[in-house]
Amino acid sequence: MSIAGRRAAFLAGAAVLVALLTWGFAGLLPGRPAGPTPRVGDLLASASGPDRHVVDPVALVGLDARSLDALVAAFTVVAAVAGTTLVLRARPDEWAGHALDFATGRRVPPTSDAVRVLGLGLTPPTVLFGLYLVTHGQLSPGGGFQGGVVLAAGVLLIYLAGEFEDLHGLYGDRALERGLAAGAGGTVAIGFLGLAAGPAFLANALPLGRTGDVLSGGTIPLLDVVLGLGIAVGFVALLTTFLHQAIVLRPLGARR
Amino acid sequence: MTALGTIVAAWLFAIGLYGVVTSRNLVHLVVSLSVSQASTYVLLLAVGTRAARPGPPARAVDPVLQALASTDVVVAVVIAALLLALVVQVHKRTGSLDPDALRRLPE
Amino acid sequence: MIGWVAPLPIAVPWAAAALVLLFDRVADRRLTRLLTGVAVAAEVAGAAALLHHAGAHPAVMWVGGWAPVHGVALGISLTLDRLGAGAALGAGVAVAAAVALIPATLEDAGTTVDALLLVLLGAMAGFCLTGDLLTMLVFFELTAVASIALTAYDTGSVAALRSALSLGITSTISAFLGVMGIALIYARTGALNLAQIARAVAADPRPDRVIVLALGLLSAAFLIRAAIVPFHLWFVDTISASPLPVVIVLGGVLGTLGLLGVVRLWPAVSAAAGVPARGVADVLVVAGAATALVGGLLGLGFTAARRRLAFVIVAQTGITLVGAGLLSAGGLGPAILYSAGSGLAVGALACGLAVLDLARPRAGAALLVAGGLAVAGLPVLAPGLALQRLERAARGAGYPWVVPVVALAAAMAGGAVLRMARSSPQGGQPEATRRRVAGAVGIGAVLLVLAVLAGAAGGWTGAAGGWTAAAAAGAAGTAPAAVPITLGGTLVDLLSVAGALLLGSGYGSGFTRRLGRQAAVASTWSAVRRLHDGSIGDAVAWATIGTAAITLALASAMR
Amino acid sequence: MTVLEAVLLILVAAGGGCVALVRNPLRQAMAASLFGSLLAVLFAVARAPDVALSEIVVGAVALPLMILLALAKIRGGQR
Repeated sequence: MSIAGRRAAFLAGAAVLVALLTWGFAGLLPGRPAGPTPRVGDLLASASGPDRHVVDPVALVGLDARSLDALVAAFTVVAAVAGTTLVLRARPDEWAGHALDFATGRRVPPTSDAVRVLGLGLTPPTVLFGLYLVTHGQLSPGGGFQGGVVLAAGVLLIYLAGEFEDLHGLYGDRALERGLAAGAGGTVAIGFLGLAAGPAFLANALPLGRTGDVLSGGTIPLLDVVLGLGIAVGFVALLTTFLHQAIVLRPLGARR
Repeated sequence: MTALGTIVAAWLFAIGLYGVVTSRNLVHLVVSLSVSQASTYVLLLAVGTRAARPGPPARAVDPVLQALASTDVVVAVVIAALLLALVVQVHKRTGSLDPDALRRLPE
Repeated sequence: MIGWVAPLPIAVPWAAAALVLLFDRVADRRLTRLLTGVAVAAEVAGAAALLHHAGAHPAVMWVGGWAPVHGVALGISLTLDRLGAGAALGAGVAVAAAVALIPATLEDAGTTVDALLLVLLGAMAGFCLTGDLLTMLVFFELTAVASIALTAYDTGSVAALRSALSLGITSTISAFLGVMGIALIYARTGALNLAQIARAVAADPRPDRVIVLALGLLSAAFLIRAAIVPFHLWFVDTISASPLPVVIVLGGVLGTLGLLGVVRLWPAVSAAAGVPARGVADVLVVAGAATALVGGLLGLGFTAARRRLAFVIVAQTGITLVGAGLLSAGGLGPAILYSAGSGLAVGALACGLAVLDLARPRAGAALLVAGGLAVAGLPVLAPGLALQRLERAARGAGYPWVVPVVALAAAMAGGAVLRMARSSPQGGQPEATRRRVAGAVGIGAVLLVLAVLAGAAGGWTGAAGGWTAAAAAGAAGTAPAAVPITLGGTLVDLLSVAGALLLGSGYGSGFTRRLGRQAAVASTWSAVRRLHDGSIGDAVAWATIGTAAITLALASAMR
Repeated sequence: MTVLEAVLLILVAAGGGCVALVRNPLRQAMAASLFGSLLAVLFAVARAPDVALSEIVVGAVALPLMILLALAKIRGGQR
């Protein structure tokens, strides 16, 4: 279709769709008496939280009652990260050069000491915050998913401090992908633990502990840690893949 | 929250899709998609907020919807990264970012 | 015991995927291949066991042991009925064929491809087995994410990259629509379990626009992935550019799973929400018939083999939707049988194309001809035996007009495949590829034999009972009934095979050439070609239009 | 609904419009970062702290960063 024709066709369809959305959303407004059943979320928050020694109802829903959804999310991250590395794998017509400044095309000069100190100085508090989020998922907002991203941000600060080449040497090409796979595989292992020791796959078969403790909530903190490490490694893998693309890989025949 | 929230959700969904359909740059196209994505979060919030729920008033947004949205936020950005990786590869192959430059008449 | 087996089709492929990625460098490539094969075989065996076990009433298993409290489902259920278990089995067979075809087509494929196929398989199994609407949706989204990179495997091809982007963007939009629909349903019913949603909706029989809008959005979400017209633009591009093993999965089962989502959803809630069943059936049957015709017609119209294959799959999905959309016991049985048979035929066709790529024109053409006869409805293989039964079901449900439409679509799709076989390129016969050729031919032959066996066992679809969303309550739904084969059905079948043979032998091409010289026809055809040029914006625009159309049709059918 | 929530919702609506309509990807990355922060504040105010936490980390930092890195690669290739 021509660009103008496509825009017109889309606008016609979107106008009808928005009208229908408004029409349907209007049914959500108060006026119709609510149904007899209370919502699952409210039931879980009011009745089951104390049973499982969990303070944050979101963790109870996300990592216990609906923990299968969290597994799906973890494997979605695996599929996306594995896909990204597959799509961005170096082709025969590319070569890995030295880190180049993409604005000027010159080899990156060493980062100034001020930036280094700032970046490296911010790393420990960021990592600590990430660890706090990962380990306190059942007690306060946060958990493996959020904490994992914060942990990845902490590692990234090291890169921003200009240590890209230094850190890249520490692990092999696909080590990060393997770390992510270990995290996601760990969630499946916890699932099998529930099958072996408890009533069903993903059952919360560990001792529940005392409400408010870091080790309370049975498998919830375990899932948080496994997911947190997996997500952190996965995000670092994503960002370094992009960094590798941006800074190191050059098409063959490009000017040095 | 409910009334305004649903209107904002419908708006965000439509304007994000408009950005996708009329985009002349693949990076822009992928980012526009995240605007439509935000509409689903706003709708979940509007649905899960206190006033929209039956029964006694609760303290926070429905935990089921919070769990769904907070996980989805993290998953969505990984998918965006995968799409951006495809965009980077497209640019390597063609030197262009125009979605319409990728079209090819079939036989 | 069954509680032990139920999660395995999901968990085993995922555990294997994690192991394959973990031991990527340490282990020998043959070892990871073996691991992949074992995991796929385990999924197939598990799904077969579930299929065998599922009786007239579905078994329900609660993940994590979260059994319902006072009849309210707090957790996620695996609802094991024959429909879901059968679909999970089909997914396993397709992935097995894909894994087996990799050595013949993608010589240098690394472990990442295996891992992505395993993640995809676990996600498909989860989608088939769960009785929870939200979990269905997240599994479905994962099937899309896992297939994006597989589609773009050949990163040197711009078409592959473009079609992967198109797949990624349309499927993401489909997920948005699904989340919006779930938010609305949850706002109204407070539930995410399908059976509980159905009960909550049935308890309040007043017409409800919130539920109707939610149904429209969710159906669009599923039909986008099933590539029903006008949602098919991304699909045609993707099938044209993906590696052939990926085509087997994407074209053979993944689209059909979108229809499974619709089947699970609609009967559960639509009637109570104020849309009469007849109104729903009208929308589905018309959409299916239009899709079947468009697929058949454009399959004949385009000349590139891959694009023809894509349109043939579109036509098949349309025919399946006609059967499922009848919303009758008699329609669902043939639809299940047809989707199983057509998926196997797609696999055989992909193998045929792989053999052609290996420069064995005669063997490749033979596979294509056999697959083409299956597509056309030869009453020996499953698709034909299903079409025979569909004739009676359609007339019984009050849609006699759809019988000739389906027969015509099957004839055109079969003809398109036969033309693929006729125009197959002539090439040399390099000796080095003998094993790869044998592999591809063997897989194709096995799939065709399976199609015959599935057809012979066609009676089982009649007993595929208890397929509704009967999770928490175990409420009985409409079970697909056994439909006897009639003389009329056989006649329709033979007519469509004859039509396919005529079209495939080039009959009517002179007529179409004369027609093509007319200005009006020529300009329409060039507009159709431009519509299928792989534009991402076009795919999104038409997805928007289709979503609006389906929701509007439902809203206007509302009482 | 509080006035604050209403104001934030309107800001989010305007911010989303900006992200979709700004055609320059570099400026769009900044707009996306702002949009993510606004959403996070909205979630926090509306008492969805878990979502707010995800959104601030992802929407305001991770996504804009990935856009910038992708653009960096693309710019590098253009020269």
